[in-house]
Amino acid sequence: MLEHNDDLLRIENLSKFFSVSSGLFTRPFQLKALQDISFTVKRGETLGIVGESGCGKSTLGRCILQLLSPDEGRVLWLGEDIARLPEEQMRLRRRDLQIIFQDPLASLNPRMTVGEIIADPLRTLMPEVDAKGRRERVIKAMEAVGLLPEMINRYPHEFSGGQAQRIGIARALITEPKLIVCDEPVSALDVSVQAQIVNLLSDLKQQFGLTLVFISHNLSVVRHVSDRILVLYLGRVVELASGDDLYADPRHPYTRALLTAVPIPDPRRARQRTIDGLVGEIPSPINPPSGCTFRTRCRHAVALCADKRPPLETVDGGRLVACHRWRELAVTAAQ
Amino acid sequence: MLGYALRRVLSAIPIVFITIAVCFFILRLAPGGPFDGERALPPDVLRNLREYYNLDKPLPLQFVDYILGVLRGDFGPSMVMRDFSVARLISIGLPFTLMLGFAAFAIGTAAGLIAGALAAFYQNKWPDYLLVFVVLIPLVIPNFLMANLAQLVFGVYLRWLPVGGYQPGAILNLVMPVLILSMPHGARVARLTRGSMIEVLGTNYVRTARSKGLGTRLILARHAIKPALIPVVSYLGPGLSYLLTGSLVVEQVFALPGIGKYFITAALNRDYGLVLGTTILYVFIILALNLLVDIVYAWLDPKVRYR
Amino acid sequence: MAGLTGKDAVLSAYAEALANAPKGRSLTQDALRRLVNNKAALVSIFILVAIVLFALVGPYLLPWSFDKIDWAGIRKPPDWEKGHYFGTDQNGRDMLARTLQGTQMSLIVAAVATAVSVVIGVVYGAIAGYFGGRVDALMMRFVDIMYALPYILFVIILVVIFGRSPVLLFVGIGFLEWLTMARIVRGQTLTLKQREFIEAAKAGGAGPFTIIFRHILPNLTGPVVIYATLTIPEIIVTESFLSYLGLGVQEPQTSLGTLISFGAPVAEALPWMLYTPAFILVLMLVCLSYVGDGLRDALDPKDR
Amino acid sequence: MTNVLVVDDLDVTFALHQAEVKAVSDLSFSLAAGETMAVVGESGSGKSQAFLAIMGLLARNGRAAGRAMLGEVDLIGMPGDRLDAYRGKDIAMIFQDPMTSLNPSLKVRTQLAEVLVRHQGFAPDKAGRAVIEMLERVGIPEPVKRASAYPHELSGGMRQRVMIAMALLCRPKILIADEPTTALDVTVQAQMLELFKTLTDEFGTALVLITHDLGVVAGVADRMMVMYGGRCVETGTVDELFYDPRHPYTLGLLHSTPHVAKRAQRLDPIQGLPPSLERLPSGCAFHPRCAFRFETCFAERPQLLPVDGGARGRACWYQGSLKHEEVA
Amino acid sequence: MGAGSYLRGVKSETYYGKDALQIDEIRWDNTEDLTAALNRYRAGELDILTDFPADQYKFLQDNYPGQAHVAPFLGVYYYVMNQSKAPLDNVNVRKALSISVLRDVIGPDVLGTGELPAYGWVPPGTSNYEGEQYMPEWASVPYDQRVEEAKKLMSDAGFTPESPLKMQLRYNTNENHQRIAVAISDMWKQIGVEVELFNAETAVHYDALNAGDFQVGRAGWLLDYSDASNTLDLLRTGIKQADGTMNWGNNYGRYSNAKFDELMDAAAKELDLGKRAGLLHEAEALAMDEFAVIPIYWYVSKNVVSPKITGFVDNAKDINRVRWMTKSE
Repeated sequence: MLEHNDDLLRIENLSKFFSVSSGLFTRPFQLKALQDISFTVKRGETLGIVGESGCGKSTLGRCILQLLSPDEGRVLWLGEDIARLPEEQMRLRRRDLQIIFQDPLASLNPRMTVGEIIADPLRTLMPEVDAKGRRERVIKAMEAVGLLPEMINRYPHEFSGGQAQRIGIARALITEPKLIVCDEPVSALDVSVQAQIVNLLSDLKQQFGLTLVFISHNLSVVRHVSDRILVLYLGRVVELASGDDLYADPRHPYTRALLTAVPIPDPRRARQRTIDGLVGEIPSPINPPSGCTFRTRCRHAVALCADKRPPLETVDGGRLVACHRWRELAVTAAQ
Repeated sequence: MLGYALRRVLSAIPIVFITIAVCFFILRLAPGGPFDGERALPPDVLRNLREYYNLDKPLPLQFVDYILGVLRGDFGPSMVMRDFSVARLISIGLPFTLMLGFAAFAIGTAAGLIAGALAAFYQNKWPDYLLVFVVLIPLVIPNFLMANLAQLVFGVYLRWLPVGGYQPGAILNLVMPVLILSMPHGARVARLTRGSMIEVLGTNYVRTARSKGLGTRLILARHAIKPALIPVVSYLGPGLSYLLTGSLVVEQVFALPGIGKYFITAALNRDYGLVLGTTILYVFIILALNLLVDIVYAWLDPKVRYR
Repeated sequence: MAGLTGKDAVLSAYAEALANAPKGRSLTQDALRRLVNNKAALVSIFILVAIVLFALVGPYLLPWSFDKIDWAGIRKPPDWEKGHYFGTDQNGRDMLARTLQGTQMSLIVAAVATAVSVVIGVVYGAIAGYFGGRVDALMMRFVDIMYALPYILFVIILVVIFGRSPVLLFVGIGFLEWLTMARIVRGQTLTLKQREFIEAAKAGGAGPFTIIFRHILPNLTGPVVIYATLTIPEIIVTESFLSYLGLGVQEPQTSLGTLISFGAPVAEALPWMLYTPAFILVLMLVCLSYVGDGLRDALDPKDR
Repeated sequence: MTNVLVVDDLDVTFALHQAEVKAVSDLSFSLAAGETMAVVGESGSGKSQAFLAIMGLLARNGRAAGRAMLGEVDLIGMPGDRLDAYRGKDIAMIFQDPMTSLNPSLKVRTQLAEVLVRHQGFAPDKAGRAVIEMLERVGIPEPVKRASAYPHELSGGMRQRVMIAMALLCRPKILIADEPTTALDVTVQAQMLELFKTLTDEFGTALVLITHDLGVVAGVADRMMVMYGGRCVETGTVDELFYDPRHPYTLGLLHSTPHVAKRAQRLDPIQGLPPSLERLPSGCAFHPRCAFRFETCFAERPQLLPVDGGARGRACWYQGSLKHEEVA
Repeated sequence: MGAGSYLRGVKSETYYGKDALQIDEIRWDNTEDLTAALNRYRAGELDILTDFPADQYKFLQDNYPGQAHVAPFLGVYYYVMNQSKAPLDNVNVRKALSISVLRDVIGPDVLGTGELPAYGWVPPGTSNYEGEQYMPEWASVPYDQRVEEAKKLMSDAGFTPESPLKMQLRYNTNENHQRIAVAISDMWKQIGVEVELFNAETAVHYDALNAGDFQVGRAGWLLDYSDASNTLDLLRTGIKQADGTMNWGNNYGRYSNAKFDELMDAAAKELDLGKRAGLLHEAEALAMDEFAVIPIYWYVSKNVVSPKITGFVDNAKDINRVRWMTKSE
């Protein structure tokens, strides 16, 4: 990690546990949502985070913004650790850190007008801006995301899914943040509207010099928008690489399986490829398998995988991979 | 399951204790005492009475004595009906009130379930509108008015049914009281059943059942009834306890020998012993019923697990 | 960075103009429009408004006031010349005047008691629901205990300790109705808390109480209104039960419950003492029930 | 190939407060035995409502018109109880959300056995063995243990397998799958699509796969139908529509779908908002968003006409070529 | 309190006059609700009712002539005034309050069962009380004149309809008490008295009266035995207790007049009934002239007797022995 200075965000050994109590008297047991997560986000970059349900990607997004405070590890924002920061101090930094949600309508308070929703973060984070100033900023934000300012007094239920998501984006822009976490921003939208929002996000990134963390279970969308992609499985990092490297030369068996499983809109290629399908179901996060948590579904699992957790190795040019046998498998894949 | 039931019983003890404490001290706050009557008692007689009923000691002491007494099963004497102990008074009337309450509960619940299911099934058609209106009547007419009118019409004018009083075996005397007591309960059960049945009929799994070509009757019986009962069952607990304690009006108008009236008149006459006795009984009934409801819950909704 | 801070005259003028941009149709207006389409609810609302107006304005139009004794007209059937349109009671007071006054009192008792139960219930439920964990468990345990107490006993003792003032009836009954409201609000708050717009507010730096009052409470109006319309009939019937026990409103004031509890025993001998108040009470409760059902369908998010 | 299902002029209308809304208009198509047809469309395109109408599962305020011939029997308008003889036996349906499509208070075995008892005349106790066999066939590990479990004890993928088992118990001629894998993870979805292919081939069942994901269509379907605003705008084989789309909407969809294999610089989305069924645009419903529109498109609605005289169909006035950019 | 809701009495074999008894079994049915009791009577389930709702008297007379028995009964219904506090310690105020009550209306109209107005303290028909019954002269003055005099008395004491005497009238929960309280408070309004009615249960009501925590309260006294001293003793001055408190017994109004006490002591010691009656009369007149209490009406016994029963004789003590009765089928 050479260029230290333009690291906007650095996550070091972050872990997050949830205690699930099953009854009034029984001892609650620990659900390990995230374990020992480390990665950096560079200024102006779009980092994709992909993984299946239960892999902890949404939890990770909330830990970045301190909506959930991590149990272990550090979250360095501009070099300063904001993990477990008391809320009043965190509030000063929230201007630079915003979030966009998956369900457009559920992320907007149905009882507030569009203008009030977009201006809401200003009330608490930038009190110095007066009411007139707030409305001017709202109008500029609405124009930026392609909404008609005339709709400022409308209510969320009067908008389609795509438009409602634009309101959410405008709200995230209003305090001119440096980094926006997008948690499944397009998953709830129709294909045509999805494309519009994807394009909008990349335009805004240029226009406002943003850095994005793009979380999704849809590998095709993540592949399209991201510079680098982080792959999570059951709360652990399994691989991190640039989009092209990840697709051309997937090193972790899970990444490979993911890539073959993603449906591609091209009948001929779809018919040729063989599915490197996985075996069995995703294990329950309550008691994950010992050693490498992917071993129960991995074709190449050996005894070593069961008794020792694979270290997260940093390899050529900043790629990360966590698998004992990735080098062997890379060789056999090449033949 | 047993472990859970035991835990529930243990957690009930503090509730009963707090209830008794709250009642005990609140009663003392109320002005007037059990010995204030038309004839002012001479002071020395009054002093003896207070001593006899242990009222002269400081309150906390009285409370401790009372609790110890209750643990021994001695609920103390009734301070107004002096030649009866609370336990005896309750034991005389309780069987009758329980019979009245359970009969009304059974009829009301059965009628309510049927009416509710029918109204849901014929939603927004004439049977639904008719049932919704009919079910409304017992909820809008105060029960003492219903009792008086019923007594006048069926008892005095038409003479179909005896007007009041009761001796063992006189079933006919119970017809009117049980019906009048059961109607409000039945109405509430009907409204609850209609609402939850409509919701269940709109669920995905009922749509799946229809897509499997199962006939309407089979869908209702096997797929709809059990889930629809869940919200209804949670009302049946408090519903039954209200019936067991709310039979004052019916007992008074039809001159029936139950303990319904004790819940109210004891408080009016400041019969401290009887009030506490009935309150403890009431709390036990509610707690027992709530436990019963939870157990039935588990049978209805397998997701509810008891470790 | 061509951000949002660039200030210019055109923008501020435009902002000014947009202050009164076309208003959207809020959820409430949406619900009201649907409520109006529900014929039964609409008719019921008219009847209720008529009753309230009649109860408020009526007394001034009637020749007799509710507490004026007509010594010559004790227990008289309806008689138009003397102005006793619906007859007189055992004290020679005009039944119509007393029914109107009774309606006023019953409405006041119901309204205030419902308000008390709504305020306590909503705040209590919202706090328990929002903070969750130990706070929630403790608060809900207290509610369970209150449910187990014989609630009629409390009202009697309250009435007895403080005398039969109507104010006490409101607070007494209202105080005991908030339990169910608290449970409903707690349940709603738990679901609302998971909604993403709450997390968005947190990301916007909002503190717990801002979130409760700006984001959670406004979204509770649906269930709260529905339950309130259910509470009103309950309270009116409870008040009539208390009057039956002689714990009702203090003379010469009266309430529908008191009038009916006097009229019921003499239903045959002096029928006019019963049918006037009974008709108004039943009509009011039926209408309230239909309005309640109408509101539930109108505010039900499913069929939006 | 004999057709197992022929649908002519299917209309589905819903009575809302004042207005009547047409969710499906003049839909005609036929389904050959053993064929897999994909029905593609965005939300509000009417793709689900059409097949719910055929199954007689419309909501209370919905009404269907037209014909849907299952062999010689017309399913549209048939009363529920007569329809029950065919539903679950000759034509079956599975739905999107596995979490809520199974009855939470009944064991898995009960919900499967009742189909056999109803249609195959099995004695209630004997149906157990056939159920276990079917569960194994759809790839559920420890079928005996799972059969006596309750739905909430199974994972999403497992529950969808139970739904497939339930639908295929009576070896129906037609299986309608409404977004069966949308709620599943990518890896589980891949396994599920595999299962669909092998089972429908093995049982010779005609599969109708309703989805909005073109990737899924490419992998599974033989023929496909694109729906927009309640109407069918283009039909044909999968290869024809993917490599030589003849309707601007189909083209737009293809350009809007990101492709994991190659990273296009920018997606080329369809502009504007999806249509609202209450206020459908005049003429061709797609004209507000169409790059190739001209006056006729505003005025008249294009009919679904054959393309180059073949089995393909399209409903568009524009005759020119759409290929200004090759879809590799 | 048997398993049913009644008590059963059976003819005992050892009773000397058992042959003369026409009725061999009695069932006492305990019904609190008077209306319910009347309904059961009308349905033929009960033969005799020892009370009936006053409102139904006219209805019974029209539809069941002769079956409702209303007869004078040794008891007085009165209002007591707390003389230990101003302004009720002023005899003129008490006089104004008493004379402004139109007693002739209470029995026949307000109650409906025609109770006779009471001006004295010893009910008519009380034994060993020969001599002319106490009747104050203002009783015969026309009512509107009495109202004028009462108004004058009240204005002398400083109370006018504009700045009225604000006073609380306590009564225990009962339909009849309420109706009378409403009627009298309306009568007192004319003479500048604003009454706040305060209804409370029996226990609370009498607790307040004993404690003197009231201004005007409703009370009633049924004679234990037929002798004038039984009511007059109520007005004796209280006895000082060891701990310094005064035990006023049932003298809620705290009326205290040494001359009255002397007369009562003298009467208690007097053996000659005639002379004793004279002393008691003198005491009654003394107390009544000082308006110790406001007597309102003499109680009546209310019974309903089925025509099938013979031998039911109304009497002042309302005691009706079943042994003198016969029941024809």
